[in-house]
Amino acid sequence: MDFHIERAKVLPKSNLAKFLEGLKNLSTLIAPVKKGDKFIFSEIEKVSDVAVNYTRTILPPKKFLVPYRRERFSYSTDTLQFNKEFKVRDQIIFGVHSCDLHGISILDSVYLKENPDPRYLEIRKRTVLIGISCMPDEFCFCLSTGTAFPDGANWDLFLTDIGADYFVTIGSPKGDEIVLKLRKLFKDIEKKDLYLYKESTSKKKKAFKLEKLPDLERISQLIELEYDSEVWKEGSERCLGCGTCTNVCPTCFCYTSVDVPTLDGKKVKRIEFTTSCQYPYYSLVAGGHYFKPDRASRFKHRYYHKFVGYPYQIEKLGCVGCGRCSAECPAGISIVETINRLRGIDEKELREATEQASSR
Amino acid sequence: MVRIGIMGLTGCSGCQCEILNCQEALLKMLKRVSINFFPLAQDDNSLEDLDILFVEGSVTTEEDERKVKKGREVSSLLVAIGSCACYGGVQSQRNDEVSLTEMVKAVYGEKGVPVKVSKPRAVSEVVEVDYELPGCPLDKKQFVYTVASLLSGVKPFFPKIPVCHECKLSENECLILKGIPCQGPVTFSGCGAPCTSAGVGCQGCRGNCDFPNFEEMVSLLTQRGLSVEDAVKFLKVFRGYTAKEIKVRGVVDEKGA
Amino acid sequence: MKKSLEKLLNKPLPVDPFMPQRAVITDIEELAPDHKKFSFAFCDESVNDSWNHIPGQFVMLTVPGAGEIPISICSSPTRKGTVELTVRKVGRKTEVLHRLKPGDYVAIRGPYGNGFPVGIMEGHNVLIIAGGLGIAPLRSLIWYILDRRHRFKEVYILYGTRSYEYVLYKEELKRLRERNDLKCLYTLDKFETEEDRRWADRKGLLTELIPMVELEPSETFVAVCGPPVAYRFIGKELLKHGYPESQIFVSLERKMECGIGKCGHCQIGYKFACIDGPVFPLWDTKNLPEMI
Amino acid sequence: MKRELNVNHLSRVEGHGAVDIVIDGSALKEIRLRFTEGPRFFEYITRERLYTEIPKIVSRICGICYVSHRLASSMAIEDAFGVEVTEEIKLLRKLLIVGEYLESHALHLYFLALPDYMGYGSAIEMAKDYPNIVKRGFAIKEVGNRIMKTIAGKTVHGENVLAGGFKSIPEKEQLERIRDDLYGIIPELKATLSLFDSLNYPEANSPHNYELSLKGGHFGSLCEELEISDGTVFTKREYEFFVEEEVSPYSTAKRSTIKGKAFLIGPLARVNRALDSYHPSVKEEIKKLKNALPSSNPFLSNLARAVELLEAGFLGIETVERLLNAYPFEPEVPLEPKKGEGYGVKEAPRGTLYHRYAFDENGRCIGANIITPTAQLQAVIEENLASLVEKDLHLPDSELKKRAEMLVRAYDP
Ligand SMILES: Cc1cc2nc3c(=O)[nH]c(=O)nc-3n(C[C@H](O)[C@H](O)[C@H](O)COP(=O)(O)OP(=O)(O)OC[C@H]3O[C@@H](n4cnc5c(N)ncnc54)[C@H](O)[C@@H]3O)c2cc1C
Ligand code: SF4
Ligand code: SF4
Ligand code: SF4
Repeated sequence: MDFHIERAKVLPKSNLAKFLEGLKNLSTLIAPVKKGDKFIFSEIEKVSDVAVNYTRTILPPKKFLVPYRRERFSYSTDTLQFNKEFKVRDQIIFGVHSCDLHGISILDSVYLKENPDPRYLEIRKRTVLIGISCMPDEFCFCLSTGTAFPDGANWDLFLTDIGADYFVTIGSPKGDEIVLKLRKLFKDIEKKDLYLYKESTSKKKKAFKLEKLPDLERISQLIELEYDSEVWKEGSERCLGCGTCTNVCPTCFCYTSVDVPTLDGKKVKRIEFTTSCQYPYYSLVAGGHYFKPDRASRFKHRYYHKFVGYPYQIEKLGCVGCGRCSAECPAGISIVETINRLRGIDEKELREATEQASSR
Repeated sequence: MVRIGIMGLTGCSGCQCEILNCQEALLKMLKRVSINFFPLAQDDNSLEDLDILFVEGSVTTEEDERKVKKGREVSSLLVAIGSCACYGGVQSQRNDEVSLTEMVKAVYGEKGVPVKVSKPRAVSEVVEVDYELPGCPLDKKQFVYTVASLLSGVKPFFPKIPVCHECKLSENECLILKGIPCQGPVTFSGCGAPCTSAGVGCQGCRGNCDFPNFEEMVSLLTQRGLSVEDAVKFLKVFRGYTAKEIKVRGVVDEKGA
Repeated sequence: MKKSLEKLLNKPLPVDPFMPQRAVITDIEELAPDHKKFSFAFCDESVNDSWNHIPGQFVMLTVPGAGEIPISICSSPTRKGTVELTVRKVGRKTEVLHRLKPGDYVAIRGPYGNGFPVGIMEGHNVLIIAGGLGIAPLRSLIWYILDRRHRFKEVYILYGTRSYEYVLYKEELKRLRERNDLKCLYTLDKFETEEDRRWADRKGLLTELIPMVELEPSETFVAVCGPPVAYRFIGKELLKHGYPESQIFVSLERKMECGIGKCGHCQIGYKFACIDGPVFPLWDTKNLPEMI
Repeated sequence: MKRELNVNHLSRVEGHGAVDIVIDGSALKEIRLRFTEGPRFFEYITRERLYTEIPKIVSRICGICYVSHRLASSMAIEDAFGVEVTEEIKLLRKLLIVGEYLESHALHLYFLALPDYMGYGSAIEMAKDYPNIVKRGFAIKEVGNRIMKTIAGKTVHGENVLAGGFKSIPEKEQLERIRDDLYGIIPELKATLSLFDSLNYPEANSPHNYELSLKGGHFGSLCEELEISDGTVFTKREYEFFVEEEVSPYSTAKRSTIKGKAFLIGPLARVNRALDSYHPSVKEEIKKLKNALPSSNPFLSNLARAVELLEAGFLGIETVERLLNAYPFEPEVPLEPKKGEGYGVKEAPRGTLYHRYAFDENGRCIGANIITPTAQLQAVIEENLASLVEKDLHLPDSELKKRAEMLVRAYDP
């Protein structure tokens, strides 16, 4: 293999299809495609299906790292011999936005730091993440959560749109290898490319409507102090408890496991399925006691976990500002609105606070 | 051999058909169970000494009542299958609106029906029910899982979470947001959200999930073009005797507005 | 790539924390209606030998065919050779467990959770307050203390249940009462049978026993375990009598699927009962408003 | 000597039926077919409901032929609001009907009827000795189910069958899969036909007063005219004029007659009429049969079902091909509720059914009338039973009862 060291390359947009084709030849390719009026991450058969300019997918790429329904293992009923049957494949997830990359970072912390989960680790090891830059819509608030841009690389490649080309930053040896394999498609960076790359940052920042962004400074303390706020009750009156907000969230990880016997009674499978803190049974223990007895307590819990729990556990906010929970909520409840109401801050103050945040 | 029975009361037989649709699973099942009572599919039927009895349909006639009581007596476990057996079915949606005599008169005229009838009732209103597998019809996977669990001596586990769960995880565009009436948020999941996946709103055939928020549901439906009255009727279709839980937020205001 | 991530990803696959160890039931004792004590031995001898836990920790027990349940260890780490669990029949999985016989297989993983801070309790008085099945994890603590009696100052055990019929570990508790190196105060909700009267020191709630304790609160560590509703009242009463909130430890029950901080069900406010608990200082109740 | 024969619970028929036969000496005195199924008042529970709820509610009349009730009610609603669906929607409906017939006919033939002729109490017993035959039944049913699931959303009571069409159409790949499935089962369908031709059907020659079907008698027809065997052709609006319904004193199903007489509907009535319209390959197969069609032997209803099954296979293939050519297409036409009345007729697997609704200006239902196949079959089955019993009076009770059961089953009421 050639010795190859490079920090970044340029991929002309006209080469994108070939690039994708190349990725597809390397391993299973997963990328956003259009479904109805929305987008979803899906395994790609035809690279022409790939939608590069999407705002957000219904479900985050999380589903390819932590499948929504998965088998932990199976065991035989007579001798209780345990047997792991799950298979891991190589996969490339293309077109991940910055917020989702941050979401994956959070999952990494949850699954790999304390009591690491070997299944997640194995999947994660064999996954290549290729990010892509994006422009915000009215639901995005990643600028507030500090996740608008990919940080110190938990990705392998990141494509930034600089007009006619993509500016491709290389984040890992795996990413480097891909570039090397497909190097005919790339150009070397020139000064103007670097300039455009830098410019893209401020371009994205400017696309946010600052007055709409929530102020997340000291949000942990705020939420703790506002434990008895009316805002929770008001929100919960509209909340359907349908779990959509957690199911679409790139950082939520709760699951329930059930043992499912086969019809012949010889084998039992332990199935884990994604669940939500918004479901009453989630906190139900023996004796019929609900630890989160009413909708208000469940509604509040999500905010509590995102903004107090995650910082306590993994030292990061549990929200990456992707806006999915607000965009998908059937009742139209918006996380930003709830936070703003909790903060009770007036518009002007809010703007100043976020302007400061963005100029940092 | 575990002895099972499948009984039909007043209903459309759709659930029993779904059981027959289990095909492969059914053949596997037959290695461990003997079907002692299944009039829809076999000749020799004995309603005696059963381990599990599955009951489809609502209790509507005197005969239904007698049959299901006998069934309860002879079976250790009784599982209500389908929304008729669990809640009363579509036929009970107007139980609170009109009297029985009125219904009989409207459909059969002065002569009336030749059998003794009551308002359609859920099986649990007549005898004790161990498990309920709602749905119109019941879900095949749930049926197989229930049988497999019971054969292993374990109770099946069905958290009463809303259809939105399965709908969202199938990555459907939310129909409510698209303006199509959907009962997903207040309906007990387990069906795999086939209706919303086909673009039809959930019709609520599986009954209530835990602590449904009907106030908000009704208000969402009214924002999507239904009158409060129609919204409540829409919600009532499959909810049978549980329909009385449907609450409407500030009815007066909404009508006034 | 980030250093932290690089470190995480380059680790070899760890031992699967979800994979339980096969164990066999060696003994079953019927303690009270619907309450049984199970003794287990691991099939793998080396696990038996290396098994160690802190009182207050729990295990995840796989009931074949039914699923996994978190159960507190009620045996003391000072007595090796077997793991004991006391289980009340309440639902799907416990029902199946109660049908098992000696010789049947189960699977166990753990121990999990933090347990009582036995290290810092040493050199102090210990007040143990148990309500109902809450005696199970505390039994582990009791024997831990009694087997190292000299390291602790005065020891009190307060225990309350419904009626004599529901008293767990009857013989053991009777013998404890006869010892003179600790004080036992027992109460019952009901005073109906002769046995009830003979057993209990008084009729009524556990909280009513607290004033009878003759200990210097600031020198005392308190360990509490009981039904969820009891904590609030016990906590209030203890604070009223001057026990410092940082020295009161409560063991909490939550729904749990994994025991290792992955499933989320056991969250109490911002903490996880499984990895940050199940034993919490009462101080936390201020931060975790929904804790009790 | 008075003989009284009662079959209290007819097994292997859908719903709850009973037969009472009273014989006095050598004469048949009374024959009664009782449906004891609890009434569900569909004509009443649809009242005050929005038109959007109607297909869903009446779908629950029958779990086997739900497609027919849904389509008939949908067409009635379209009729009331004066809209016409597109050709593609009609084609998709046809494909759905193919699915319905594959499922329903295979269920009836293999699981309800065949055990009689093979000497078993149920298909489950039969499976032990003839696993391949039962598996063939399963395979055909499975294809039918898959078609219904793909188009309607569920195998039973699929909610995607609505007035105005569908909310969504299957993906192209799914349609291609259906086409391949259909090609795959053609041999099975042919085998079914020859199997059902080889059975020993009891002789029963009871020429029916009238036979009724949609015009042309083809089961997949979506036409709006009906045809009586005496040559009368009428439109769906005149249905209640020709088919008269009265409440039966002993059955919860109503009893219908044409011109005061019992009439035949269902597979035999249809096939007798439609032989010429079938796919050439089907016609080819029919020529080879040892039993002659058209026929007036009600037991041959089973053979007629097998004929329709094969036709369903070919019709299905043709329909998918046409759908694939038209792909993609609009799933529905918009509906605008208005005051008025609408009618819908459809050939359900067991016979013609009829729906009529009246709506107020908001599209709420203010009146309904539904005539089910069961109601229309009541009289003709009784008549056939009578002639069967008269002919076979000499038979012992048990045998006579069995014959009677087989006959009722052949109708699948
Ligand atoms: C740290 C800890 C220690 C425990 N120690 C003991 C003990 O020593 N002895 C004992 O008898 N019980 C103990 N429990 C409680 C025990 O785990 C539950 O009683 C048991 O899981 C119920 O299971 P089930 O399937 O029989 O009940 P289910 O049929 O599942 O349900 C009965 C009730 O139990 C609740 N439940 C279900 N799963 C759990 C779960 N995993 N955790 C808690 N509640 C659940 C249900 O929501 C329901 O309300 C402990 C729980 C925790 C968290
Ligand atoms: S909480 Fe909402 S906005 Fe935040 S990461 Fe989750 S889904 Fe996105
Ligand atoms: S379409 Fe219906 S079931 Fe699906 S998320 Fe929206 S409201 Fe829930
Ligand atoms: S989505 Fe709704 S209507 Fe459809 S099957 Fe499920 S519960 Fe029934």
